Amino acid sequence: MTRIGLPRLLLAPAFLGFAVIVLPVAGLLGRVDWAGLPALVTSGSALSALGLSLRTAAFSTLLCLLLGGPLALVLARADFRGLRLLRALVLLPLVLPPVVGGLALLYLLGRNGFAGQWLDIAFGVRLPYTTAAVVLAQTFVAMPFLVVSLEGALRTAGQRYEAVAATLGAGRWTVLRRVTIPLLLPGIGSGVVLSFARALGEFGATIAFAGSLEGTTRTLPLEIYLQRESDVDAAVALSLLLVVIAVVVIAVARPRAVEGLR
Amino acid sequence: MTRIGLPRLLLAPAFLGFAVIVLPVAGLLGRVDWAGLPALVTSGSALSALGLSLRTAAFSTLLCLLLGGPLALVLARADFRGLRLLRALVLLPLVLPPVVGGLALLYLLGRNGFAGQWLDIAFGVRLPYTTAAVVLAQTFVAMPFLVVSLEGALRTAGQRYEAVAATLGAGRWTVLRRVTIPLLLPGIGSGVVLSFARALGEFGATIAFAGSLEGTTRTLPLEIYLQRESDVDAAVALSLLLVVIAVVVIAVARPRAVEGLR
Amino acid sequence: MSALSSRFRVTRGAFTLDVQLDLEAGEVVAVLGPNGSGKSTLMNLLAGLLRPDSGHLTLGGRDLVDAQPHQRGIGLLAQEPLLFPHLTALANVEFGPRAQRRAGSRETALRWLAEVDAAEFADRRPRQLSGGQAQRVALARALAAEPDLLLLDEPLNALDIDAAPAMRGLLRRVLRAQSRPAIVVTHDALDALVLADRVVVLDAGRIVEQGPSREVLTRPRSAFAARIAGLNLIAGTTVEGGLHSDSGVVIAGRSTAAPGENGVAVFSPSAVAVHRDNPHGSPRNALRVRLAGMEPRGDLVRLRAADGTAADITPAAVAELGLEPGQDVWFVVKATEVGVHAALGRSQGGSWPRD
Amino acid sequence: MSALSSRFRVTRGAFTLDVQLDLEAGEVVAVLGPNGSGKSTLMNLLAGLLRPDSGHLTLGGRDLVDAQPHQRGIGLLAQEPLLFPHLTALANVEFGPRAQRRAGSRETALRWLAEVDAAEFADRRPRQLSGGQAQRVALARALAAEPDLLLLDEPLNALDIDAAPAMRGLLRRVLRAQSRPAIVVTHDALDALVLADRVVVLDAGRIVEQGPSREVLTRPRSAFAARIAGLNLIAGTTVEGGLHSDSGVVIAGRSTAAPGENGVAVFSPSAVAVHRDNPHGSPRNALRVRLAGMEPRGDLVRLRAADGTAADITPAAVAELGLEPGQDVWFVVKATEVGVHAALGRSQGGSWPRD
Amino acid sequence: ACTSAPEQRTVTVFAAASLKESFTELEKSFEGSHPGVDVRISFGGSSDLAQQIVNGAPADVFAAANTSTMDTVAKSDLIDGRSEIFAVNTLRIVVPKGNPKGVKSLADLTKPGTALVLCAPQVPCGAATKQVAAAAKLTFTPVSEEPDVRSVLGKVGAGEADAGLVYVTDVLSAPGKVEGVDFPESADAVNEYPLALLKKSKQAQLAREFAELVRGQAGRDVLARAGFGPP
Ligand SMILES: Nc1ncnc2c1ncn2[C@@H]1O[C@H](COP(=O)(O)OP(=O)(O)OP(=O)(O)O)[C@@H](O)[C@H]1O
Ligand SMILES: Nc1ncnc2c1ncn2[C@@H]1O[C@H](COP(=O)(O)OP(=O)(O)OP(=O)(O)O)[C@@H](O)[C@H]1O
Ligand code: MOO
Ligand SMILES: [Mg+2]
Ligand SMILES: [Mg+2]
Repeated sequence: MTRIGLPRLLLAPAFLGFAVIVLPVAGLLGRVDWAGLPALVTSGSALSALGLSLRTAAFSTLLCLLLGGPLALVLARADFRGLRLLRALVLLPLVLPPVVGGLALLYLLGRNGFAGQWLDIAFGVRLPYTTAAVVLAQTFVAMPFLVVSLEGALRTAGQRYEAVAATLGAGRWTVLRRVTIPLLLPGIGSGVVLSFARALGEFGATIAFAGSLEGTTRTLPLEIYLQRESDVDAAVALSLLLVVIAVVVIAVARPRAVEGLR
Repeated sequence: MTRIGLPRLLLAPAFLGFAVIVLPVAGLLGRVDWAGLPALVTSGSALSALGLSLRTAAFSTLLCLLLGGPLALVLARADFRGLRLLRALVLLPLVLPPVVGGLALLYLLGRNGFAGQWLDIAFGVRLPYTTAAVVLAQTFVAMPFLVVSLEGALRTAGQRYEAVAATLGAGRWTVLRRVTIPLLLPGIGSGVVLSFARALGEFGATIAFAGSLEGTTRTLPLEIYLQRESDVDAAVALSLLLVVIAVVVIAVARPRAVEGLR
Repeated sequence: MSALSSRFRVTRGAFTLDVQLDLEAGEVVAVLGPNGSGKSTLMNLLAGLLRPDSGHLTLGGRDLVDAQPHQRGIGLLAQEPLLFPHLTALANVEFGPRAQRRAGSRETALRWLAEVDAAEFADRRPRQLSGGQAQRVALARALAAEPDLLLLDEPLNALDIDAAPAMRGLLRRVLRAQSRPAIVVTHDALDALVLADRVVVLDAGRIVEQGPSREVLTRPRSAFAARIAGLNLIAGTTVEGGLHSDSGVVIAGRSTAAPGENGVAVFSPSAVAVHRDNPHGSPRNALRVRLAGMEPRGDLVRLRAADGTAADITPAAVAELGLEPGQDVWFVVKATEVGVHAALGRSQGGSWPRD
Repeated sequence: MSALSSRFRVTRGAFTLDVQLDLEAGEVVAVLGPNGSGKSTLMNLLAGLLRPDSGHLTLGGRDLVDAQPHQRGIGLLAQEPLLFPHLTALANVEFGPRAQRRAGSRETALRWLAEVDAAEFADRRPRQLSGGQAQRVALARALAAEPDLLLLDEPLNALDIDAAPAMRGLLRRVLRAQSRPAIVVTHDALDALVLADRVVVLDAGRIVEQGPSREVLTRPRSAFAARIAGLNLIAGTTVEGGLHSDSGVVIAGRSTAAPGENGVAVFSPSAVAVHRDNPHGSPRNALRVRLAGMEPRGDLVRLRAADGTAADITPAAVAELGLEPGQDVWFVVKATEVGVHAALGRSQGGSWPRD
Repeated sequence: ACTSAPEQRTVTVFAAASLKESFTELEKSFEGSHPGVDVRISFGGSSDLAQQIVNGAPADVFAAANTSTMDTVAKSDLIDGRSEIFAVNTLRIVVPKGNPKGVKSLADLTKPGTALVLCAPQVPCGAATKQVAAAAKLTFTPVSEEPDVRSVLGKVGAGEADAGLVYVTDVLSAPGKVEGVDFPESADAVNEYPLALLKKSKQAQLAREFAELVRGQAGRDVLARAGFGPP
């Protein structure tokens, strides 16, 4: 089928929107000290922060998918009293200033925290100042992005094909695996991109909950923030590294399938 | 039609996901100094910050919708070389640390910035340190959320009904207004919620680009940040105010229609 | 004990469905009825896609009223094909067997695709299929799932003049070969006759008539059945080129059945010519009957013979021939107007409730 | 100059469509063809929903080959109803008039809803409609848009035994009343006869046959047209209770037309009984014809009269009557077997190319 | 000079976030003594503020938390005259209330099992920390190197760290949650707060008067109450 054309006039706001996003970043490029860049970018602390960022963000995106995916399904498909409230509560981390979110995690899982004490006694596990804390902080802030965008996609998709699958004798898991998820791929793609990006850029909750120790908890945003104190231009250059990495990862990882099946 | 049931076992990760989001916030509640709260929350600076936050976030969400909506349509429906690159570029503000994003805006629109000089000479307009700058900073960071979630929803929805509308003689605008947008409402709902939440919580880009002047640019997250300098507990209490407001606004504003039409 | 026992009551807006429907093992029921009479609603209730306000449902002794759709073993070919858009035609057909973890699911799927004459589309996506091709693949998908109860909602829709009879023949073979019951929704009396033991006529959410297919369609009591029927049926045993009727007459016709089977000869009342004397013309079938009744039927007159056979002729012809009840006349019908089909043996004496 | 002039070539996977189709002002063309022959593809090309690899398209003098669908003034009722799920039935029908900013769009929509006998569903959403009800609303929506060229892809699908003839009648009235051309895709020869001036038979993406409806269906040259037709047609002028044929005979039949119109009498060759002498039975129509030819046709023999009328009888009857070409015989057909329909006047002498 | 123009005049002050309490108080008193004058203070990280000023922010007065950020502004030739130090801040050991680990000296911070949180060396308080460590010939192994001093305070206040090094002013700002422990080496690392008037100012006179208030006795009193030392 041919695509139905868009009104030409829409190109104007679309272009403006694009400009709002891209022009400032383009402006940054002009400020970069290209000569000093290689040294800066390959410095031990930058590379260690970058590696840590990619690892933790990937891991927390996975967590978001494994926990947030089911949550989105329940919110979109279940039907019980109080569902509307639940749906609003899921938005909490979106509005909480990230630093406060980090404090909340600290109050819960820190050594004086209710859950933290229990974890410590029961398993000898202490979360703060560990890489696991970084992942948790990122998961906390990024999960709502996955949940909300997935829930929207689930509602748009409807349930007709799932009903067909059930009448063919497919159990709930089979329906989920072979019908719901494949049909939802574009939505999952968007959700994963959003939550990965949010996790990668996460700063406030990480600093409050996990601290900032090179190699363990100092992700690239933390490194950039620190760098900024002494050398703003170096910080800008590092951010561009972050941006390039993220865009490459996303462009490569977002499979073609996601870009629209039908 | 009955809803096709979900596998029961999914409830476990869904519940866990929900706990990750809600438990830390619940933990915060225990820390709040309820006695001091009313005075704190009704202080002039808190109220002024809250009002400013709500106004700017509402305005920038509108901007996101007006510019980002068309952008999402173009990205989802147009077909030209370089579209994949464009799609990746739109994600830039997602990964850029917000403070760096604010710097980028400052470099572009500040007094020495390329566009800033032009605006100043041509219109006598200076953006930084104005409420407009807050809106711009929020729009910059929030727009990708709208664009990405809308684009996903557009792909899931397909174009069959738009084709029908065109054969009934509906021009592109009519198709957009009477078919595309109504069918997209759940996706628009998700996108608006995400970008409103992101705008409301925006801190880094605002402080870097717009500064922190009470009544003009000091939004609630900035007020909370400052409050933290003197009293962490007061800051936490203020954040809860932010959270409550946001959840109420979203729960009220998200029309029922959005919750699934079919 | 019947294989399927069901009773549903459900209200959707201004429409209320209130139906009791039982099927015996292996019985095939055709559901007829006007648009909006509740046929698809009934199918959805049986399949578990719609929850009744009240009712019960047992299939093969299992109580299914609270069962999820996938636990019921009830397959539904819905009114729209709804092929999974992300799967090829083959994968669509394979879906049921795989979901049920049956061995050899691929071979099963290939076989069914071939049965519906769609083997060449195996690797196509649904959006690459024409309407009729998609309908055939959907039929294969429903059959391959081998449910305990098969529901077919207008299965021959959108099929062309070659495909429709072929699929009808396929369905007949499949439904007769198995001991599992099935329900077919259709707007075509021929489907009811060829495929079903029994006909249920729905109107405005209620069963207005039911009974063995041939009985309902020859002696319709509801307006709708009367309109959809318009056919004479004579039961007997098939012979070469015709049917040996239970009353001992041989009726020549175009046979679709092998000789020696239970069968029916089917022809329209409007195909019957009436003569006072045996005309000895080309028409092969001249049945001597006694006129039992005459009734106006639209702009025609329906003559009803004592054995139930009907003939529709114009009032002018009635006048010209001077016909009156009690007379012996010849009902003459060309062999080419008579279809002889195998009948499902069990349809003779069902145990369904008659109102 | 023709109202529509089009030629398309497009390849989709292994399938290639290559069709040239011209319509005169007000002409109605029926497109017949097996499943997958390219009928829907052709409709999508005309509507602008599919881009041809090459071709041209002009409608009413406007060159539309690069026009967007909404600029073409070509309306399409697709094979699936695809009612807008977020709008009521009424708003669906009103969509076209409103999109075109026509005054009184609501009244227009209400009128069309009433025409398709769906006024009572005005406020319902599509998911609250049955399959046949949705199909009727979709038909009303297509008609209310009043396009310059109307494309109907299997418009009578899913309709019940009462609704189908009613909608066919409605379409006939609408299509005849306007001077705008239309194309109807169908699997039913009756639709072609009742609705269309001309028939185009597609097979595997090519036009294998075309011509005036009655001509193609009485003297089919393609295998598919032959199978779909199977009908005798006699042209003439309608009279009370029948047709006065162009050759001067009055044929009694069940008439759907007012007297005095151009019309056709339609009956199946298998409904024709053959007699050596005038039988004077109930059948009202006895036509004296000279046998021109005899050909086997499956398990039957088709007798062809010199005037083209056909009769299908069994070989046994041929033997019994001792028939041979050149003989004068009586073709006898009951009035109830003959349908008399008004024919679209223009169909007599079209100017389309014949291959 | 007594014109009847009731016009509202505005002085814009850019001040380091750590000055929030003190400068808010000074703002009130300045506005009290200068009717019709509105003092607007933008608080933020010193380096953010410096960037903004370099990029054209309409500031009249800049009060930074370290001299290096002030240098950034000076390099851009935006300072009217010279910057002057108006306050100093020194480091103090901070421990949770009750001092559960019994920290008494800088050396106690190196004890194993003591969760220590410090400022990262890149930021002013971290640089100061480095100086005292060098002076005391100690090597710290912190569990976290925070990017700002408030994060150190936050972790200790929440009981997640057993000790940290922060400014005297920070210890005073969280009474009831943390305690301070003095140590002699703190004198080796004094953090200086410079203040400058900016060239582009449209209210140079008012700006000068505000700067005088800060540097004068009233200012010193307010700053001293917050824990700042005199220059
Ligand atoms: N959600 C609903 N709300 C109100 N009425 C409904 C709803 N769903 C179905 N109906 C009505 O219920 C009746 C039965 O619908 P159903 O689909 O069962 O008809 P059907 O017999 O299958 O008709 P068709 O031959 O057209 O497919 C129809 O009159 C329809 O309008
Ligand atoms: N995207 C595609 N890729 C490959 N083949 C396609 C594609 N779309 C359609 N076809 C094939 O093109 C042929 C024509 O399809 P079309 O839908 O036009 O058939 P149709 O004549 O409308 O049939 P029906 O009577 O079943 O509706 C079919 O054989 C179909 O399988
Ligand atoms: O400018 Mo700061 O926040 O006191 O280091
Ligand atoms: Mg139905
Ligand atoms: Mg088709």
